Amino acid sequence: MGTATGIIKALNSGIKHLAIKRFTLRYPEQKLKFVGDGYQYDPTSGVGIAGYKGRHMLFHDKCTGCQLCAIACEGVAEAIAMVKVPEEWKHNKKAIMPQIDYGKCVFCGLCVDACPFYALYMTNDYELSSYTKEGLIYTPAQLQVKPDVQQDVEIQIDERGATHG
Amino acid sequence: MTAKLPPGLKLQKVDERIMTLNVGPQHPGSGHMRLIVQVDGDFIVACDPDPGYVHRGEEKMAEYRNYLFNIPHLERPIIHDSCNILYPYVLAVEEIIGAEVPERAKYVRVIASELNRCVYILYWLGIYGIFLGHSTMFMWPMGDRELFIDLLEKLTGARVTHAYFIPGGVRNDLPANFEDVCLRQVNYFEKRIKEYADIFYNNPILIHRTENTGVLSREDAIRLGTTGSVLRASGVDFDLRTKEPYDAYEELNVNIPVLKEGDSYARSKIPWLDMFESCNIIREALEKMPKSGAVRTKLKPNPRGGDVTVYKRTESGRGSLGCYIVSKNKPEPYRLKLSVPSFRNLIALPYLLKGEKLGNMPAVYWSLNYWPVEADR
Amino acid sequence: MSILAPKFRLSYFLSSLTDNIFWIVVIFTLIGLPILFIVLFFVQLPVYESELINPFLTLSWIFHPELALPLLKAFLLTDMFRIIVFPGFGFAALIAASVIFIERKMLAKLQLRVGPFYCGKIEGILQLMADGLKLVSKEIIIPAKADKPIFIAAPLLFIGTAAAFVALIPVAPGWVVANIDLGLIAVFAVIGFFPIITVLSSWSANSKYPFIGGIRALFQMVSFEIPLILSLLGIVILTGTLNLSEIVESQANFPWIIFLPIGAIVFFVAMLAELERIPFDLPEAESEIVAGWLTELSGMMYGLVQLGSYLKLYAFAALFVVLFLGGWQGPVFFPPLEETLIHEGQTIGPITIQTPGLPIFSMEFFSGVIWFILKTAVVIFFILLPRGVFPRIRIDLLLDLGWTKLIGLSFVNIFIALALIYSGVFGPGGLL
Amino acid sequence: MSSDTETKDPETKAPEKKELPAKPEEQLPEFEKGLSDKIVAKFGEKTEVAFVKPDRIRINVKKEDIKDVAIFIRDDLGFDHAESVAGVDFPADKEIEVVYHLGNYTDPKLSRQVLALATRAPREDTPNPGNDSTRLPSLREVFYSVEFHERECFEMLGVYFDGHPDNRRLLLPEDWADLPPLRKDFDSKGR
Repeated sequence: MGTATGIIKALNSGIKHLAIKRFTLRYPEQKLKFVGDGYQYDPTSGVGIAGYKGRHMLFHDKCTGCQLCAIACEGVAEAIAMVKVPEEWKHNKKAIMPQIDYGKCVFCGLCVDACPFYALYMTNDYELSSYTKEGLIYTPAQLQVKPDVQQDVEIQIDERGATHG
Repeated sequence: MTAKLPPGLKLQKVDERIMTLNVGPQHPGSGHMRLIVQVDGDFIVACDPDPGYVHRGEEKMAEYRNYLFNIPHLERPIIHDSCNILYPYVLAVEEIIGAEVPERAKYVRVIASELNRCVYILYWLGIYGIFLGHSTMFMWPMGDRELFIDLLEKLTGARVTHAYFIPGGVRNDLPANFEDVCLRQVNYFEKRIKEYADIFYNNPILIHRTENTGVLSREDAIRLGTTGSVLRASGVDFDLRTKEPYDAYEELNVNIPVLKEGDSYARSKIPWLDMFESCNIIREALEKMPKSGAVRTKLKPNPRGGDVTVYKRTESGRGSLGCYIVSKNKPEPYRLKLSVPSFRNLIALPYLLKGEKLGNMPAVYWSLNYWPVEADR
Repeated sequence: MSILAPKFRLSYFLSSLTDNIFWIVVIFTLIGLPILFIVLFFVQLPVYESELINPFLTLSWIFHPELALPLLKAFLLTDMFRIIVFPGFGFAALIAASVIFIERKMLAKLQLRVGPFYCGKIEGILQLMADGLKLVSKEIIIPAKADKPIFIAAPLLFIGTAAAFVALIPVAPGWVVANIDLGLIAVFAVIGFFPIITVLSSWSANSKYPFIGGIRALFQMVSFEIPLILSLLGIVILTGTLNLSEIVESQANFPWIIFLPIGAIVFFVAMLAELERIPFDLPEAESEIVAGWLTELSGMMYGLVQLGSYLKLYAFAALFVVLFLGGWQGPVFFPPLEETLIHEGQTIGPITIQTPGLPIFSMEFFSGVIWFILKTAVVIFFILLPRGVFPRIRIDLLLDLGWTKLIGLSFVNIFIALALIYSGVFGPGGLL
Repeated sequence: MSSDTETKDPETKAPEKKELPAKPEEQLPEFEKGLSDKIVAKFGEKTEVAFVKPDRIRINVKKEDIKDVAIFIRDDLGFDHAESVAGVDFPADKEIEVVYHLGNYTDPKLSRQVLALATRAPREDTPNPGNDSTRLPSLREVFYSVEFHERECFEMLGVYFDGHPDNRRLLLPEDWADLPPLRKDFDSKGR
């Protein structure tokens, strides 16, 4: 009786899995660990550095206001707008810097590729929710802040199955 | 009944036995599309698929953006297989602008593509499970998918829409220690999908239920131009990874699973066997990959092609995916056409559902490896 | 995790508390007390120290610990208690609720996930309450062209029928709501109501998917009632009685599953089909016909049907236990309560509780109920397990299974029973 | 490439790839050449071989002949299914091109090959899909698999396929009353 053995095998497999560890990542308490500090781009070699594509981080001392990130975003999401900043840097004559609307951003990272001065990085911060749409628009001052992330959970594999540690 | 109808409307004489069901888009068993199903008792008399619910004109959008900026939005039609939908596009653009791909990048692409294929197949399998009322087969693939999502996230920096392939290579090199993590998780995953056999694929109820339903003969599969798992389940050994190997597949050893039955059971089994093959390919590619080297050639800014037309095709998670680009000396494609496998498989649906039982509808429909969003583009 | 609401004010909080208390008091005085009085007028009250207790006395005595006890004792012996609380609806509903919770946690464990987790701090134990609250607070939407009286009545009928089914199950010796001689026939009669209610509900909804689901349910239930009934004939032949309590007592030495395993399997499969559990959940097949005959039910109407179906699940599992696993029979495995505790009472602080003659403190009762619940839990586990393991079956396979295989097997079962009788193993002058 | 984005790049770099189609006369791949030669030998003047590249052949035919050529390709060359039907709008030529990409599943020699069969239909400036001169004979009788592709082509470019059994809308909404959207004069607003 192939049918009977099949049914018994299936039931047995079901009962066996009652003893296997749960795989669920309990998100707000646990956060997955990522590689590196986020996606960065090396303009000299033309290759990116692997990392999570989360919220951007802008280095004010490197940004020249060349608008290349805004031009890159124009064809993708139109999330980047160049705004006036009060700071006056020698290399940023126009005193404009990107302002990113995370309601539109698709986190493709092409703006990071476009920046020739290492001024725009992506970070591991992905918790960007806000009560208002205005809250999603990050000004250059907000983008300057390095996010404080506590992500330490990794997938662990042992005899009793895989878990999120 | 006696009320006068407004002008322009006519009462239709319908056979009273026949009931028309609108399956979708708000139906749990349809996805983002509508199937107009006419049933006579428990038998389906006719089925008229009505896709287009999520049509967003990707092909038209592509005519306004240059070859690079097309990348993030061209992967939107199927975010679970985004590396594979970009693959033919990237190959075609490389031919148009004449870019060379470094050897290491070819292997990285193959690895990303195979990882992504598994991610897609697991998602598909989860939905196939829940369509057949098997909730465990929904949860297990969704959980195991996390292993590959995690790998792709380490590799590309995004969980679903990777935007990883780029004309001339890939966006970034492998992160440190990636090979070990990848091997560990792939090996564990292979052990894991073997456990699907007892509970799902060898389950007698599933076999009784899906065997001999929606049988697509070999001749019909060829005539209807189906592709991917549908074609291979009908006994046609056709997979572009072996038939027209691109990138690093030429050097890799690929064994394509082929089944002869052509019913929904075989169609659902092919992707499962494919995942074993993907694991082998990933392991082999990790081994054969050059340990160092460039992964991306520098392109000119804003590259533009000549006055050529290019048709490239690759094997995605659902079947062969073609990309036809007409270039007219511009940085943007003049016309971009994606010949997507879901759309090609859709034609088999009304053909297969005619005369089937209503209870078989989800099994046949989803076994076609059909992704509504991709079909609509 | 838990932070105060951003606009928290202590004064608002306190005023909301006093508001709540005020309304609770008002509602209790206006509604609760009259209802209590009405109930007390109909309950047969005991004579205590040569004084016939009336409802007013009851209300005043109920707060006195020593005087309340005879009242409680009297109440425990009433039919009302049996119907509402112990072997009847309350007990069954409690088990049904725990079944829902256990089902979710078990399925989650099988599927390597967590299941309800956050509601109620301990592994989501209050999830069911939250779901119930949600269902209660939801709007009930009735389709415009539905036959409203029948449509509204169907869930009530469903849960009523399920409760009637529960009433026939003996839980412990003497503890059954309706101990009738034709118990098994009554069970079949009650089961026969379910397809009618299903069809009524689905027809009155005037919608396509409920209609298909209702027809499917009708097919399924009718075709599986026959093997369900036939598979029990073996037991009736062997015991010679239709009374469920007597059937339990006939299994004092061995449960019937030892001699009639085929009957037990047939009954179990037919039971799964009657319960519309996976793999036989065709009437609610989600991917084919949305939610089957439940499609148009919303809010608490859906909640009632769900509660009814879990009551039904408990009742069927209990019926299986009663018929095949020997009901409350089982060895007493814990030491009996001390006599002094029963007769002289237990001192808790300033008061002494004396419980002479309380029916629930007999050894028989305790052991019986525990065995019964344990056996029912095992059966329920096997009812729940297929949900994680099997896909849904198709309607033609289902009917084929019901009409050919199961009926054939149940005849085999009857022949086994007859063979046992004629070979002299059972019956008058038999070996056992 | 540090910046993918300098849109105002000098146009002088553009014509570098322009001579691609002119070059490859001497190194035409043999097998593909044989296939195209067969078609030329059968139909002669009626067909025009646009290019023969490794694994790819493209043949332009007039719309009157496309059915015959398609039947020949199916029966004698062995291409058994159509992979895609792509319509391309050429407002400058006042024509709409429809390209059938044909492939083969069974023959291992042919399975690498994709034969593009292109034809052109006249284009009208004020289209009235289905009722104007933008018509082509349908290849649905020849290659069954073009059924949905031709339906898509009809709604996206307004090319009516004569002989198609089911020329209805497929992807676009039922109330679409604008131009066929893949025509070049349909401007997608906001890109």
